[in-house]
Amino acid sequence: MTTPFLRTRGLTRHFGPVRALTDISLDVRGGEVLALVGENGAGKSTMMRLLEGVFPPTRGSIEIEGCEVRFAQPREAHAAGIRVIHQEPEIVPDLTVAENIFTGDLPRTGRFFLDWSKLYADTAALLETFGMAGELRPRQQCAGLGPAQRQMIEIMRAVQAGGRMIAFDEPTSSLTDEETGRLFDIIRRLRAEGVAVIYISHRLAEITELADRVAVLRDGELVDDLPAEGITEEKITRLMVGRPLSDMFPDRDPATGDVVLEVDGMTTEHVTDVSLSLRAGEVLGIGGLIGAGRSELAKGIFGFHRRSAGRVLIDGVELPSGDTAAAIAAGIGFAPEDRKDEALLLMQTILENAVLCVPQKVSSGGFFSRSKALELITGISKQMRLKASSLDAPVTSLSGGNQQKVVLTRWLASDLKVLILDEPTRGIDVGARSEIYDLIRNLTDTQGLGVIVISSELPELLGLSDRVLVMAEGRIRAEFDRNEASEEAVMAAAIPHGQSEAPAQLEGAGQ
Amino acid sequence: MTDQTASAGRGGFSMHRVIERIGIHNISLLVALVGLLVIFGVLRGDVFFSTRNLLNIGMGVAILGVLAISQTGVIVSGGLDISVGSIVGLTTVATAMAIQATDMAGAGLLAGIVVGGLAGLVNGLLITYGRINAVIVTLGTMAIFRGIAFILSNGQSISIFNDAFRWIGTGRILGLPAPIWILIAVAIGFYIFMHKSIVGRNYYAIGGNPIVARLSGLNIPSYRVAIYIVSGIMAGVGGILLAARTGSGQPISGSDGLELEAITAAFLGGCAMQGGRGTVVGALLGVAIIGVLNNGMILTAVPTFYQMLAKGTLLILAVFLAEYRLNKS
Amino acid sequence: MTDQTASAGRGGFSMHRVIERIGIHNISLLVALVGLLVIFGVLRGDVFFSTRNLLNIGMGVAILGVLAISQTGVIVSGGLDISVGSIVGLTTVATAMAIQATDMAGAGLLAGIVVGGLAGLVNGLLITYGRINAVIVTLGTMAIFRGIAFILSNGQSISIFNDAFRWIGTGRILGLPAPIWILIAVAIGFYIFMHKSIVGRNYYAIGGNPIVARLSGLNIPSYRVAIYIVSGIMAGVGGILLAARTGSGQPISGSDGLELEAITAAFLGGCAMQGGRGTVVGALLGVAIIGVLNNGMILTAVPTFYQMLAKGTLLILAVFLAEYRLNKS
Amino acid sequence: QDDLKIGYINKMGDHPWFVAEVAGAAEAAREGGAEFVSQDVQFNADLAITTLDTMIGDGVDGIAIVVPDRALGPVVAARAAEAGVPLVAVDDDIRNEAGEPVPYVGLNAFAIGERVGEELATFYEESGWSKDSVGVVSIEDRKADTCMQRNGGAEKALLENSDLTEDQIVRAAYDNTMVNSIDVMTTTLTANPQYDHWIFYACNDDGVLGAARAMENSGYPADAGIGIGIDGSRACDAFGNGRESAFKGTMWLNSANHGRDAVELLLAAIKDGTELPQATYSDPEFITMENFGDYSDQLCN
Ligand SMILES: Nc1ncnc2c1ncn2[C@@H]1O[C@H](COP(=O)(O)OP(=O)(O)OP(=O)(O)O)[C@@H](O)[C@H]1O
Ligand SMILES: Nc1ncnc2c1ncn2[C@@H]1O[C@H](COP(=O)(O)OP(=O)(O)OP(=O)(O)O)[C@@H](O)[C@H]1O
Ligand SMILES: O[C@@H]1[C@@H](O)[C@@H](O)CO[C@H]1O
Ligand SMILES: [Mg+2]
Ligand SMILES: [Mg+2]
Repeated sequence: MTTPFLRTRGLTRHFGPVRALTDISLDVRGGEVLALVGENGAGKSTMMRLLEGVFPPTRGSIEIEGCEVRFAQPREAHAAGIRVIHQEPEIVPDLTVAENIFTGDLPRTGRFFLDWSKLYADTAALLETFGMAGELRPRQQCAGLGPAQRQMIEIMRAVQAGGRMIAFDEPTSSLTDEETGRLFDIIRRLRAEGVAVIYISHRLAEITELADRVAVLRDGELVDDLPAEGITEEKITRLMVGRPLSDMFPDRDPATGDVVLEVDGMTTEHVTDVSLSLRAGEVLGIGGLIGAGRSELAKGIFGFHRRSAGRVLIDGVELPSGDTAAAIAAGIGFAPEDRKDEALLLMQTILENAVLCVPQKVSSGGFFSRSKALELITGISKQMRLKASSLDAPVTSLSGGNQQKVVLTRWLASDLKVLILDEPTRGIDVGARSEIYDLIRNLTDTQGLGVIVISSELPELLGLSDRVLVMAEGRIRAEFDRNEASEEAVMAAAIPHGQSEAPAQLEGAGQ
Repeated sequence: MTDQTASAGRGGFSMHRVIERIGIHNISLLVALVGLLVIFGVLRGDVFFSTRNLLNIGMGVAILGVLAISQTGVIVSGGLDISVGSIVGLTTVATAMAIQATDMAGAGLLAGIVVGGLAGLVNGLLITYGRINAVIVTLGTMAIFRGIAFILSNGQSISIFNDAFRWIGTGRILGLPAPIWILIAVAIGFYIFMHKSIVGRNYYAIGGNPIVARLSGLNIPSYRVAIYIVSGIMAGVGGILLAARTGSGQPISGSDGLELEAITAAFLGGCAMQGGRGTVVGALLGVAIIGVLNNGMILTAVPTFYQMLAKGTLLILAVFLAEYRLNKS
Repeated sequence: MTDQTASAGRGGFSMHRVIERIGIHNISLLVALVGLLVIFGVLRGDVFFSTRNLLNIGMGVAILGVLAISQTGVIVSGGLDISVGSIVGLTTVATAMAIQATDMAGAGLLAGIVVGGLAGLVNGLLITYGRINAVIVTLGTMAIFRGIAFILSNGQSISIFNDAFRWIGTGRILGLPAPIWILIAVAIGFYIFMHKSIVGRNYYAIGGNPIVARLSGLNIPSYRVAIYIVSGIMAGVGGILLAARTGSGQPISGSDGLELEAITAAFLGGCAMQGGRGTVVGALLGVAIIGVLNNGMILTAVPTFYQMLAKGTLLILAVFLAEYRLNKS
Repeated sequence: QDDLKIGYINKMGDHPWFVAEVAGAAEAAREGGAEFVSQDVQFNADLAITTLDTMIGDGVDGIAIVVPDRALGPVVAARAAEAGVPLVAVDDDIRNEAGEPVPYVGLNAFAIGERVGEELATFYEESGWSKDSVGVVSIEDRKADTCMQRNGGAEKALLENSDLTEDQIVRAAYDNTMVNSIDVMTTTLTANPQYDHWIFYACNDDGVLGAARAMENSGYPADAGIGIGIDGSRACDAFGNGRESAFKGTMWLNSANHGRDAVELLLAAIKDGTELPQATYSDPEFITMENFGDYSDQLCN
């Protein structure tokens, strides 16, 4: 066998007492897709940051084609042909889509000047390749783009630069199946071109579909490195978690409680004439493609967006428009999909983030009580199996999955009637995922909550929901019962009918 | 990775806890402050540590202290109030006019507080409901409030002869001058408010990430307006102190550039430009450093031009050391 | 969501294209500017639009214009340079001293540019490698540079009798005063740099999201240092203009609030506090508004104190209208 | 009492005027064998009081002060009296709580303004201009009351000694810097095209020289304007290259003398118990292009 493109020896990274990565020796070859799997906090992203020179290893070395390298800067890693697509996509809001994609590689005319026409032409071509031409314009400003669109920009940024090794850190966590499919085509093409690919995902089906080899991390250590040939999701799970998992979606009886939430003809800037109802103990799933307006629907219900028409009622009492405080007081909780920008206070500790919505429970006489807060949160975080050195640690020191658990902790601390979860398992590992599913069960079955789950992962959507609504173009297009809902049916309803026709002519299917 | 599941490090070694409580940044400021004390103590030990001189230092920063603390609140909330210097000037005029009209100290106090609060309300409404950047609004009202002060006073200073009022600037209780008591009261009040009360703590959320704050049910507009009103009232307190100390109301002298000093002290004290960070103790330490430096340079007779050099260098050095220690830990 | 698909609206209605090119914010500023022109045109039509008066306006803002444009570059990069006023003062002194020593205009120019660039280098190094907040650093060096200027000149003004040098402040080419030519040159140079060059565009990425910029391989430290050097050099140009206009180098000159005016103009021109946003055209429009307002208020004999009121109100109103239109679109 | 110490507080230590004044004071202290501390308070009333307290706490034996705001008088006088430290006000006169003037060294602002006005009237008469061709510009810093006193004196004397009338006066506000004076005067010229000739005065040389430069830049010949400054700080700039301009002269007040006089009086009072004189006025010397040569050594550095 030839020398691998990249080889690490004893790669180790500690953050103070936290041993994020220990002694990793791993090879990555050109023309191969290496899947890197592991639970939340297993050290996958840390490994990528080491490879890209974001920070140096505590110990150990990296070799490229047999030569040892030390990257002080991502720039140096790029020069060596390494590119990483980061788990949390970053964009420059005030620049155009084109400039965002080509940051660092802007095309020149002469020595100094930016070649605008080439920039736009290249971007248009790239968008075409990625099937994003309908969704993004090269000259569009990036402010206001959703996570999926940002994720695609991040992917295009790395892929267009043409590295010899490209690492994808959970690229699909906010993508729908359609976009995922297109991304896979691109990854396969890269592999055919001899590029070394590292692929990180918590969606194990993707791993079995795409990978040539699977490396498993557990608690910062490499526990296995084996060919993907014949590997199953169960086996990966066992290696990751170290134990078998029970059935993710056990059968259950559909809920029969009273209606707790009713939305009647709600129209906001982003959604049109939406009506739905949710019973106590029921899980209502909402499916649809990216940009269908699901998040916007949730934000409308929660009072983050103003309603221009329609009503939202909790237990028959109408909520004022555009008032999140009233929504919370009435018992609605909302975990947004965009953790970093919409859910977490990045400068604050885990504890402070967790108690944000329950001031009355952690205070006496208007003053904060640390002991009450600790008492309340310690229990919930244990139940959530939150991995943290201390509740006083900054929330940014957590891995992506554990950050999501903090957000859920926040809502579990509060007394809810309705919980809206927008992509609740985005970036969450199988183990934690099944914990979150159990938790949702527990909330509906024993506490009688109504839960709305927005998810782009069809198995999850179908497995969890008692009823599924499908949205497209800001409207509800279809409704399915648990037994009618199938992946095919949901997909068919989700695709906007006839892209060129005026959408107003197509009234919703099953309202 | 450790396997600890969150249980919030009760017990454990206490030195670490102490540092964590005071805050690394504050410790650096403390080190800088002690450094200055040592330097001036060595150079002018004969007078520097005399009670009288220490009180002078306290008196010298009383007004700045009040403003730096309330500015910290504004910056934590994600805003900035550049108009405070002008509000101080305006309230000295309002206070002096009220006393001239009534010869009652109470009227002066009331005028200062009310005018300050109103000025803050104007800022708050423009920023919150006009949706205009706080820097722009308060740069604008800085000029507006000063203009109003000049128009009211016709640019002249207005003398205050009321002894009860003048006492606020000069009187003593238990040996401590009244302005220092006021500073202490403001500091304790803000400390409790910002760090202990639920409402105060929410400002950290609002400044840290307004979207998260809204999705957590905080009514951001009212919070915003409130903090500018508070800032205005505190500027009013500053104006009252200034009027009482100088025995006059005057639109500019004493208030010009005060906002920059207050903002400097707040940043020195650990505030972050983008909001969500900053402490009352940090602001006080920042103010103490400025006060000790001003006093020490007079005592050691540093020539004017070198004072500028020294102040600029100190500001940079203090923050540099602070950040350096912060990064090391 | 609109149904317009990609293909970047080639053809189509061109009004939209025009607006997109100029930028909504700039259009609002243009509206504000035209509004002022109309008001002053009506009130003092006899002189306001005379060539002579328009040139007066241009001369009045030439220095401010240079500083506002380079400040825009700094703010776009995510920084702030509060020391520019002091650098202007320092470079007037350096320029005057160089001319006094050599009686050569060229020596004066060189001294101004080099000293300005060095001052900027100091800022850049402290901010980038000292990792200290730009506000703190430039507040500190504001005092330091001023101190140095005073020490060099011993606080006295230094006369400049060299006619070639004085010509820079007073001479004309094709009927247009030299300072206006210099402003035009700086504006065009910066426009090309910020909007057409690769390096200039990268500043938007660095200011808009430093994480993206770093992960995209941009060498952020060099970019940062470079923009402060440029800012220092432009302050040097400002100092040269000032020395040439007044015929002397004087340490306090220029340092009196000039930085605040430049920052105000930059914000008025659409810069965002957090960086990544701002245009040269916007800065120029901001400067033009300030210049027209100053001039118009003298022509219409607005009393001093009301001028403050008017300026503050205008600043807020201009930005309010701008944002309002921005939101509506 | 062997080692004496004198404190000197001034409102604007970075202005050339005060730089010279403090230098004069320091020299007098050295000659009198006293220690000397000075502090610039940058127009900050609060800082002035803090500085006063600090100096008293430091044990100074006498204090000279240029107050940033004349309303501070009672507070300053009371603190000095309480500490038993002799006090002299320099440049800006102040009164104590009882309304009595504090011993003063400096200029008589209004009287100096009057001398400016008289000289302006003389130049005007010699020029032979017709009354209607003349615009008078009072370049005012309304925020500084000693400045307004100077302008007031100049205005009064000019009108009394000439046929010019009040309606010919244009009031232009400036911020006490030379650049601003250039801009303000330039616009004033444009705004009043009915006048061919200009007479102007201001608080100090900066205001007047700025106006003269504005005329020059706007293409007026040197003999179309008459401006007379106060304080002499710009005399070298104006006359140094021997070229005529509208800046015809300045009332030079050697500020170093103020500082020296103040310290000498204080030392005499402390050492010998001499009573401080009520007022010590310094006489200005009128400098023009003709006699500049006699002074250039003192005025140019
Ligand atoms: N900057 C940091 N400071 C302290 N601890 C860190 C830092 N970055 C990562 N860690 C810790 O290192 C461990 C590994 O984190 P990492 O982000 O690599 O996990 P991951 O495998 O990518 O998880 P996920 O699947 O949730 O993204 C976690 O315990 C995390 O808390
Ligand atoms: N701030 C905004 N400004 C303008 N348009 C927006 C904004 N936020 C969202 N949109 C648009 O509103 C529409 C609905 O987006 P939304 O994020 O709700 O979709 P979604 O169905 O939740 O998809 P996703 O899976 O990405 O969450 C999209 O077309 C989106 O581009
Ligand atoms: O402010 C003035 C100064 O400009 C100088 O003229 C001397 O007197 C002071 O009062
Ligand atoms: Mg990760
Ligand atoms: Mg969404």
